[in-house]
Amino acid sequence: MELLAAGFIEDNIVPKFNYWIYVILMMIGLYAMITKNNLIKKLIGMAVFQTAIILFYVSIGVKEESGIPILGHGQHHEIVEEGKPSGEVITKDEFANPLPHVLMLTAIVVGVSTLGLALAISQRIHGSFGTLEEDEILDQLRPGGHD
Amino acid sequence: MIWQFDIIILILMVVAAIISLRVKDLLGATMVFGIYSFLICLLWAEMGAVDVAFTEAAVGAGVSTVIMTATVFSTTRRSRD
Amino acid sequence: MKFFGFIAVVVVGTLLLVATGDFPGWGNPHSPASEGQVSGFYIEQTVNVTKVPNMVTAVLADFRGYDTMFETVVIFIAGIGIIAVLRTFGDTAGKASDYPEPDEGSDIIVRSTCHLMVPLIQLFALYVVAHGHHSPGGGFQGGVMLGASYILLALACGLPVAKRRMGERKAIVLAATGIIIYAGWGVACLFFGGNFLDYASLDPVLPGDKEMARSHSMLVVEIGVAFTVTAIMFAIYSNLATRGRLEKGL
Amino acid sequence: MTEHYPVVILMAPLFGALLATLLGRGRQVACWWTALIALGISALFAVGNICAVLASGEGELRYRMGGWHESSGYEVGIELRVDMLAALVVAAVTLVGFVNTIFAKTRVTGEMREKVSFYYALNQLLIVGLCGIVMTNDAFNLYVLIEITSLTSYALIAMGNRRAALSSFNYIIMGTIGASFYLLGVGYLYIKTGTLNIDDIRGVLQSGNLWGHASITIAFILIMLGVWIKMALFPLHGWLPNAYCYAPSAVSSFMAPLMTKVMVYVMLRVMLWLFGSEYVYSSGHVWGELIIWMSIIAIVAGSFLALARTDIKKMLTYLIVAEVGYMVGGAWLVNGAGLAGSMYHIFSDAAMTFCLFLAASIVILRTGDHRLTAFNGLFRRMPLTMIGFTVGALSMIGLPPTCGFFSKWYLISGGIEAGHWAYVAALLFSSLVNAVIFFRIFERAYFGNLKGVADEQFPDDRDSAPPLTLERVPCSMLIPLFLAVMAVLLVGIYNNTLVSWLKAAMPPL
Repeated sequence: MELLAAGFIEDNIVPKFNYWIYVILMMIGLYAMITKNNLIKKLIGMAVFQTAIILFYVSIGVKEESGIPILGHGQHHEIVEEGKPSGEVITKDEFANPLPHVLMLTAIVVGVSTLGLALAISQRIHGSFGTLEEDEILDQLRPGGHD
Repeated sequence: MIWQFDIIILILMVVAAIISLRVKDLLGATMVFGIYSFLICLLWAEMGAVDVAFTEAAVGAGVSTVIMTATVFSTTRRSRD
Repeated sequence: MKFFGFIAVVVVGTLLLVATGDFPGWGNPHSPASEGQVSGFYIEQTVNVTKVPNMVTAVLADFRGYDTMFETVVIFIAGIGIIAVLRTFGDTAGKASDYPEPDEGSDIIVRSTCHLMVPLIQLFALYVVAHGHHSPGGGFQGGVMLGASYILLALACGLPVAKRRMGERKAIVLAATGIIIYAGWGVACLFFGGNFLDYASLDPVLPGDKEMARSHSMLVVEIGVAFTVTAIMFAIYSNLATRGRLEKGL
Repeated sequence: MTEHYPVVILMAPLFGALLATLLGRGRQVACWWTALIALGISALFAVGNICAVLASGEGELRYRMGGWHESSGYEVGIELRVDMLAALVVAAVTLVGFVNTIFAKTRVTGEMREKVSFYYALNQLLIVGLCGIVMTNDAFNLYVLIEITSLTSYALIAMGNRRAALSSFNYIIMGTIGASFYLLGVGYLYIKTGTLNIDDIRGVLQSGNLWGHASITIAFILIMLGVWIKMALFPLHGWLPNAYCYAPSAVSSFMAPLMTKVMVYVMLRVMLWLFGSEYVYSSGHVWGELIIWMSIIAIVAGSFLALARTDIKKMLTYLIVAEVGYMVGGAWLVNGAGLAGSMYHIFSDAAMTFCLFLAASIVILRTGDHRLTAFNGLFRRMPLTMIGFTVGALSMIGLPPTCGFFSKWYLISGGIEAGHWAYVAALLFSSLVNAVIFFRIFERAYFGNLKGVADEQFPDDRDSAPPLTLERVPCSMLIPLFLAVMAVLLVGIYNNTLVSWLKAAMPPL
């Protein structure tokens, strides 16, 4: 049994701990979004939820023993001036995968836009209900709140 | 990529996320959320995603925290959970 | 609700953890995503076909430029959405010049330090926008920093001071101009016989060959992105900090 | 020139929106003209696009953004793909947008006041997002465009009263969960296949025989969950009724017909093109039967909830929830008739929901009452509007020659072919409930002042809704209603042509 557990940890958790942490963070965010009563807390949960997904994507792009996806000045000029076929100079194991980074730049932007809009709406809610607690708002609507 | 750093930052991130969701004062929660964003930014720089780290530093830790603070100031700091 | 949330979290979490067992190990250079043709093409060919050493910038502004255009539109939507939701055009909103230089709130040290810092921040932001081809950064990051410099000014010296440099009308015009630059550059490619956002077709009017045309065009669209982001970041802050009245700020 | 039509369809409303923002407040009429012209151009080119697809040999158009060609078999850039289904949905979106802009002219001045230019800008950006969703062939680009439509709809809904703001906040929470699940599912596909192009992903799944992998199954479940939240399938529908009911009427009359339908289109696209019908419909999965039962529950529950409402708009929104059940069920019947019925119902439901929402908005505006009591004696007072409402209602019930009859016909024949009698029974039951709902209204409208459930007093919670009532209904509202009635009838009469086009676009089952 102990051996089995150790084997499980070695096979599944050690090489993939990033993926495990992203699931944990995502579930923290999801739980907060569903159960928190305060609107701002819900939004913090939403931000945690979104960054967990970004963490997942960035983890896809990581390669062991590779650098950031920007060519140094030397590499750049070598190729351009001598016109060598690129395969000899750059191999794809040297650099991290740039595509997930690009996707996540977009996702971060979408995240901050959603957050800004949600904050504006929660300010409006506070302006007309005088509170940010969901149950207090629903209490105020109760007399006419047929659903 | 240095996996020791990676683990430390990831654990700190989980801790920061939980704290920012449990603090009763909304201003405090916002500040801890700023810390969370900085930790993420550090993590991405460490994972080789420099552009993403740069964006996160500017957006997540900078603008997001500022606009959240602005909202907390112009509404209320009170929170029951 | 707590119980329901807990159940949902447990179910989804279990699903995700099961899926994790199926992934290639973290950082494995031979996983399909890293080994794949698409990522290989970006890493090996980017500098040959666009002459931009920062692959992220090249993929962002050229290969997936269509995505980035909509990313800019998302920012724009957030900005005008916040104005549409929150802004109150009442009689309380006066002109920016009606306000005296506010001296309450922050003291002289903070204010003069900020006045000193703002130009330096803006200079660095412009460097980030312009140097995105060779180093981390680009239109979006630079734009956020430019916007942040105005936010800093508003925080330290009060919103009216910042508003004199970036009024509401100006911000909206600047934001729209940014997208017009981006999308207009894409439409211009149509007139030179290429597809939408096919920068290579612009090489008759740009210096250098087809590859340099791509590189130059990327700079143009990054500037467009920076315009929009700068204006919208400040607009978001100024509306959220004053509940849409744009009076005094925090 | 023909190959650039998709770009023109997208760019006209985008520039229209920017121009409307630049015109600013105070120039409402100019903003309206901008929106009308931009959407008119877009609609014109969308119709041209249908002809272009028909003329092309393969039945589909592909457009490579940035002119990037594939490298060793994989797309490196973003590709648009317009087949017959996509071309028709785009045409529906732009035409509804165009007609709704005519309708909005009188309405928004009262509802939005100084923010009219923002309304027109956001509305046009919403149309850009919807058209982009329909045409794109890139899984991540689809996410960005889904977020564009979501953000615009959050803002548009929140422009209503305080209850609208609260519903919009709930919509943000639910919508973000949905979109994030979709994004996560795409990430799972990317980690296993290394590409983002929808056709390439399907190719890699096929050639690498990755279908048995747990992560692919879970990616499918996540994407489906995300899309279902966005389209308000029954247990996940919580955000929809309040959001559409309290939104400004010019907003809800555009979003109610289109948002859920476009998401149904996304579901079909994910099922048939991203994963492929062999995988989705393979008998090894338990989900086929399960999802049909979910759709049956959605149909029955949506109908019951609609029956219990006394608020006109809220009743209509629950009918939308029931209609979503129709389409989801039809898509999972695993036969041509069911799938064609599901696709055809996208158009017929868009037409009849549009018709009903326009008529209901006019009635609410004219009488100042948002409950069913508003209909008392309306056949005499507003005959034209009531004719429009009647046509929409008959289509909901499913009487020929309206489009509602034909879509039910295809769905029921699909259900019979699949031998799924419970689904057939649910469709018939829903027709029955719709008949009860609408004949109750007709009775009220014909015989006048009836005392009924709806006459009970309950406090009005539309705090800031403008008490604006019109003396007479202007032409700018009746013409759109007339066009919507024409759409209901035309989609019904030309059902054969439409279904044959749709069947041509369908991948082999």
